[in-house]
Amino acid sequence: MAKIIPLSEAVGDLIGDGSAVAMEGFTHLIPHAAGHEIIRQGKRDLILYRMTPDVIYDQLIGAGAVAKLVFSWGGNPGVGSLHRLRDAVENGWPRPLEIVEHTHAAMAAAYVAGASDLPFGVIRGVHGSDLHEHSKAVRWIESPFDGERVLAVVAHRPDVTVIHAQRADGDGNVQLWGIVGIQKEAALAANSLIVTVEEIVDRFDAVPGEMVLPHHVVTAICHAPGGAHPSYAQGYTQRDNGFYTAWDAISRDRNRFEEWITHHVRGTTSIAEVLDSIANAGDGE
Amino acid sequence: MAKIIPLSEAVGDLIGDGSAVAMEGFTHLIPHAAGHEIIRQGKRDLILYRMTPDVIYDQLIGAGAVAKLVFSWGGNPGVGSLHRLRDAVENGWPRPLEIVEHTHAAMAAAYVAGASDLPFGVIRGVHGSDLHEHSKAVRWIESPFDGERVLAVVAHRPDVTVIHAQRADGDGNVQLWGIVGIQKEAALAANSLIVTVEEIVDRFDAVPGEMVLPHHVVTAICHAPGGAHPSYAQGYTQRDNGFYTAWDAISRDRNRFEEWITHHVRGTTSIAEVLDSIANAGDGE
Amino acid sequence: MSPATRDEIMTVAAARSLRDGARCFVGIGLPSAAANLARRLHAPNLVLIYESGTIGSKPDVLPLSIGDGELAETADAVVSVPEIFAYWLQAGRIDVGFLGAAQIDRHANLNTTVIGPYASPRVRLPGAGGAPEIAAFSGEVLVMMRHRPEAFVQQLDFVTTPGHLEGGDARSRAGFKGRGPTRVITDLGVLEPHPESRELILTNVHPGVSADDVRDATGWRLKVADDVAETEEPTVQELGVLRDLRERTERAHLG
Amino acid sequence: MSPATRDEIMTVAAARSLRDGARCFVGIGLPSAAANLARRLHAPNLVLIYESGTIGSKPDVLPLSIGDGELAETADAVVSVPEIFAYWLQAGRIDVGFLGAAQIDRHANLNTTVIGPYASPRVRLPGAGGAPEIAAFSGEVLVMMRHRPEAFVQQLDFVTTPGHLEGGDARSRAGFKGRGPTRVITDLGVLEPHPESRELILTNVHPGVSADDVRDATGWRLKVADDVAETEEPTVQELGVLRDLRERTERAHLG
Repeated sequence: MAKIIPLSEAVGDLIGDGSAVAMEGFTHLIPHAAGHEIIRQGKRDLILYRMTPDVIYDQLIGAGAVAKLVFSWGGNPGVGSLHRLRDAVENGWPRPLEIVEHTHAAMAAAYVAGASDLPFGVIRGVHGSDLHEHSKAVRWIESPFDGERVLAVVAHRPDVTVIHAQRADGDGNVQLWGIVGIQKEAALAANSLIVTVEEIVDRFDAVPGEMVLPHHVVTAICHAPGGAHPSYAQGYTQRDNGFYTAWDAISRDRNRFEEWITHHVRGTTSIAEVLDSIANAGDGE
Repeated sequence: MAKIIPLSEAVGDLIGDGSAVAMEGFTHLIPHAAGHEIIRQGKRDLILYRMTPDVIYDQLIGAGAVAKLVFSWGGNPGVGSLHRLRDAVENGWPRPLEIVEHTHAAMAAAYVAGASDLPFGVIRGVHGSDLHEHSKAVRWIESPFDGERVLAVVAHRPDVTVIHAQRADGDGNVQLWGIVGIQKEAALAANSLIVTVEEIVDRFDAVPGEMVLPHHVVTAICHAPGGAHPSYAQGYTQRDNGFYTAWDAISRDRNRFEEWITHHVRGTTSIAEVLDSIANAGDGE
Repeated sequence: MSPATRDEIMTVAAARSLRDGARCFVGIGLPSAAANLARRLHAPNLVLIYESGTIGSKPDVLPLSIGDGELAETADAVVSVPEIFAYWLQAGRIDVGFLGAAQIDRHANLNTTVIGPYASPRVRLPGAGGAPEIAAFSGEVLVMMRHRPEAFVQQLDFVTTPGHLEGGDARSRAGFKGRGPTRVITDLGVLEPHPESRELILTNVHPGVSADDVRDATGWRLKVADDVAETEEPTVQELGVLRDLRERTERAHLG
Repeated sequence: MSPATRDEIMTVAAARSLRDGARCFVGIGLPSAAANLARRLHAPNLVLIYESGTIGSKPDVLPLSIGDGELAETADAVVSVPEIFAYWLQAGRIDVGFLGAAQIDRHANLNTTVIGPYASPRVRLPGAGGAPEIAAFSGEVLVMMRHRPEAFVQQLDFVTTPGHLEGGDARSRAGFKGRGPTRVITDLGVLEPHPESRELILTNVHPGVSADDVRDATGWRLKVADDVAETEEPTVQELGVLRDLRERTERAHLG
C-alpha cells in the first residue's frame, strides 16, 4: 500500500483540480513542502480543510489554487493576519473564496467522525454564537434520551490528506511525535494519505509520545527533509519564527507576494531549493 | 487533588452502597486488589460497569455486592464461563442481577461520551441485532444531514472509576503503558478516580506508549504492588494464566467459591496477603 | 507424525482462507491459531489486529487473551479501545473478521448471548463483545465452530450478530458494507452462502467425513453442493508449523 | 527600573487574577505572558493547558505559538486535539480560560470573525478558534484587550463567542455551565459584570488612568462602580520577573 515516491509524483497522481485536500499539523509538522508542490503543479479549484490555515494556506490561496476553505482559525500565529486569505475574502483576489468556518472543537469532531466513518460528529455546541447560524455544516439535534440539545457537525471526508512526519520505515509505517494535533484523525478521514518525512529509516526506535500510522493506511511516502519549514519537526528542525514575522510584509502586498511565489516556489523544485533560494535572497529571514 | 492513601481508605471514603463503579482494564491492568477491598468492606447494591467483566467481577457478583451490571462480554478469557455471573443471571444467586448489555463498540462510545460530558455517543450500530432491541441504553437516530440511521448510546457516568497502573509520582500523576484499553475514558467519565499502582516514584522516566493521567483528575492513589493479579502490569508482573484456569473449578461450585472468598479475600487485608494465602493453600494455582 | 486431528484440519483450512497482506481482526482460540499459522506459512504480511488495540502484532506464541503483553510489545501500533472500534473496525479498515458462536443458523446469523429466553435464560453466554460490529464492518467474515446439531440450529434463541439476516439481499438492504460471513469452517467441513439465497451450503468435507456425517451434525436440512470437494489433507509443513506453535505456546504460558 | 508600561500593568493585573493550582487554558500573547508570570510568582502550581494538546506545560520562555516544541517537552501529558477539546474543555476540566477579541460589547460577548457584514466583510478576522467553547465550558473567563472605542463597541458586527449574551440570567438559561467572563482586563483598568444585569462595570483603573479616560475609550456609556479602585502598581518583583521572562524569550526565539 505505502509507496515511497517523489513528492512531485504523489501530488501529481493523487491531487487533481477540484480535489478536497486536508493538510494538517497543529503549528508543529505543517506540510509546507507539499503545499509548494501543489502550487508548482498549478492545481486549481481545490477544496482545502485545515483547522489553522496559516502561511502555507495563505500561499495556496494567494496563488489562486483554492475555491473553498473549511477552517476554524485563519491567522499567522503570534504575528497577525493572513493577508492573502483576507484579500481573497475581502476582495475576491485572485479569485473569490468560499468559506465554511467552524470552532476548533467542531473541526476536531468532524475529523473524528470522518475517521470513524460516521455521517456526523457530536459536540455540545455554543448557544448564541452567530457562527452556528451561518453554517450549513452544523445542526442542533436533541438527545433521544433526555431531549438535551447538542450540535451535530457534518463529517470531514477529504479525498486526500497530507501530513509531515519525522520518519518512515522501509515498510512504509510512519512515526511522528511531539504535538500530534489532529493528524491521525485527518489521516484516517481521507481516501488517500500522502506523508512527507524528514527521514526514512530501516526500523523505528520507539520514542515516548510517538504515534505510528501503519503502512496499510499510508498511500505515498515522500522524502522531504525540512519539509515543514517554517514550521518544525520535533527532534529534527526548529521553528523559523523569523520567517513567520517576515511573511507579514511579504504577503501584505500582492506584487511582493507574487514575486516571492514566482521566485521561491515556482522557480524551485523542492523544499531544499526553496530554503536555499530564500537564504540567498535574504527574503523571508 | 490526588491524595496518596491506603486502598481501604479510598474504597471506604469514595464507594458507598449503591454506588455506580467502573473497574476497567482490558485484560491488562485489571484492578483486582480494589475489587477484593470492596468485597472485604461488604459494599452492597453496586452498579458495576465493565466492558469485559472477568474473574474480579465474578468474585464481586458471587459475593453479593452487585445489583446491576453494565457490560459487553462476560467470560473467563481463554477459559470459558464466569460461573458466578451465570448463577446470578440464571438462578438469581446469591441475589438477582439486573443486566444492561452492549457491544464493545457501544460500551466504548458510552465511555467516550461520558469523558466528553455529552449525553450520548454515536456509533453506526448493527441493524438486525436483538441486542439493540433489548436495551433502553441505545436508540436509533437519524443524521440531520442525510437521514442516515445511526445508533445513539447513553453516556456512562459512573460515580467512581477504579484502575490499576504501573506508577504514580509524588505529585499524584499516574503513568501506564502497554495495552491502555478504555482506561482513560473510564477515568475521565467518572466523578472520582481511584488508582492502585505498582510503584510510587519521585519522577517518571518517559516510556514509549505511555499514557499519563495528570494529578488533577486523580482522586486517590493507593500503593498496591501486584494489585492486578491474576491480570498483569506490563513491565512489573506476568499474567497468571494458571489462576484463570483454576478459577473455572473454584467458581463452578457455590460452596467452594464461598470458601475461597472467605479464606482468601475476607480473611486477608491486602493483595500481598491474598497472594500469600493462595500460594500457601495451593488454591488457585 | 501422527495424523491431523479434526481441530487441526479446521485450523489449517481457516489459515488457508487468509490471503497475504490482509488486515485480520482476530479473536482468541482457534481464530488466533489459524491467523498465526497463516502468518508463518503463505501469508507473512498478514496484519493481525486484536480488539485490545494492538495493530500488526507478531506474537511468537499464541496469546491466551486478546490483551497479552506480547501482542502490544510486537505491534506496529497500540491504540485505545475506542479507537480500535471507531477508527479501525467501524471505518471499514478490517479485511477479514473471525467469529465463533454458540449457535449459528442457515443464514450464518450468530448467537453468543443466551440459550433460552433472554429474560430468564437457561444458559447465559458471554455476550456480544465485538462480534456484531466485526460481522457488520469487516470486508468479510470467517466463522469457526465445531459442528454439532445443538450449535447448527433451525432457529437461534437470540440474534446477537446478524450474518445474512433472512437471506437474499437482506444484508445489503440493511446497509451493511461488508460481505458478511463468506465461509463457515467447522471440524467436519466448510459451508458457504449460496450466491443468491445466502443459505449456507456444504461445499467441502474434511478427509474421512461424508456429506451425511455433516447433515447429521446440522440442526436444519443442510443443502449440499453438487460438486462437494474434499479438503486437502494438511501438509507435513502445515501440521509441523501448527504443532510447533502450539508446543511453544504451552511451554511459554505454563513455564 | 523604568516604570511599568500599560501592557505590563495589564499583564500583571491578569497574573494576579490567577489562583494557585487552577487549570488554565492559555492562548498566545498577553494571556500566555500573564499565566507564565503567575506561575513564577504566587501560583507555582498553575496548570497551563494549551489547545495544541499540552497539559501542564512549564515553558522556560514564552512560546510564540500554541504549538511550540517546549510546550510538549515540558508537559505532564500531551494529548490529541480532539481529546483536548472533548475530554478537557467540553468536559468542564478547565478552571480559567483566557480570551482576547477584536470587539467586545457591554455584556462581554466577543467578536473575532468579521468587521462589517459576514458575507462581504470590511475586515476578515482570524475566526473562532477555540474561543466559543473556552467561554462556554471554562469555570470562568478572563478577557484581555487593549481599551479602544472601536474595540469596546455598542453593537458587535458578529457574535463569535457569547459572554453574558443579552445579560441577566441569559447565560445560565442557555445552559452554559461556566460562569462566563468574570473580568475584562485592559490596558486602562478592569471591568467586571454586574452581579445581576451582567453589564460590564468599571471596577479598577490602572495607576495614572481616570474613570473618564476609560469612558472615553469605551464605545458604549460605560458604568463606573461607586468605589472604583486603583490597581496596585506592579511591584519590583512582579516587573522584574516579567521583564526577565520577556528578555529570555526574545533571546531564545531570535537567537
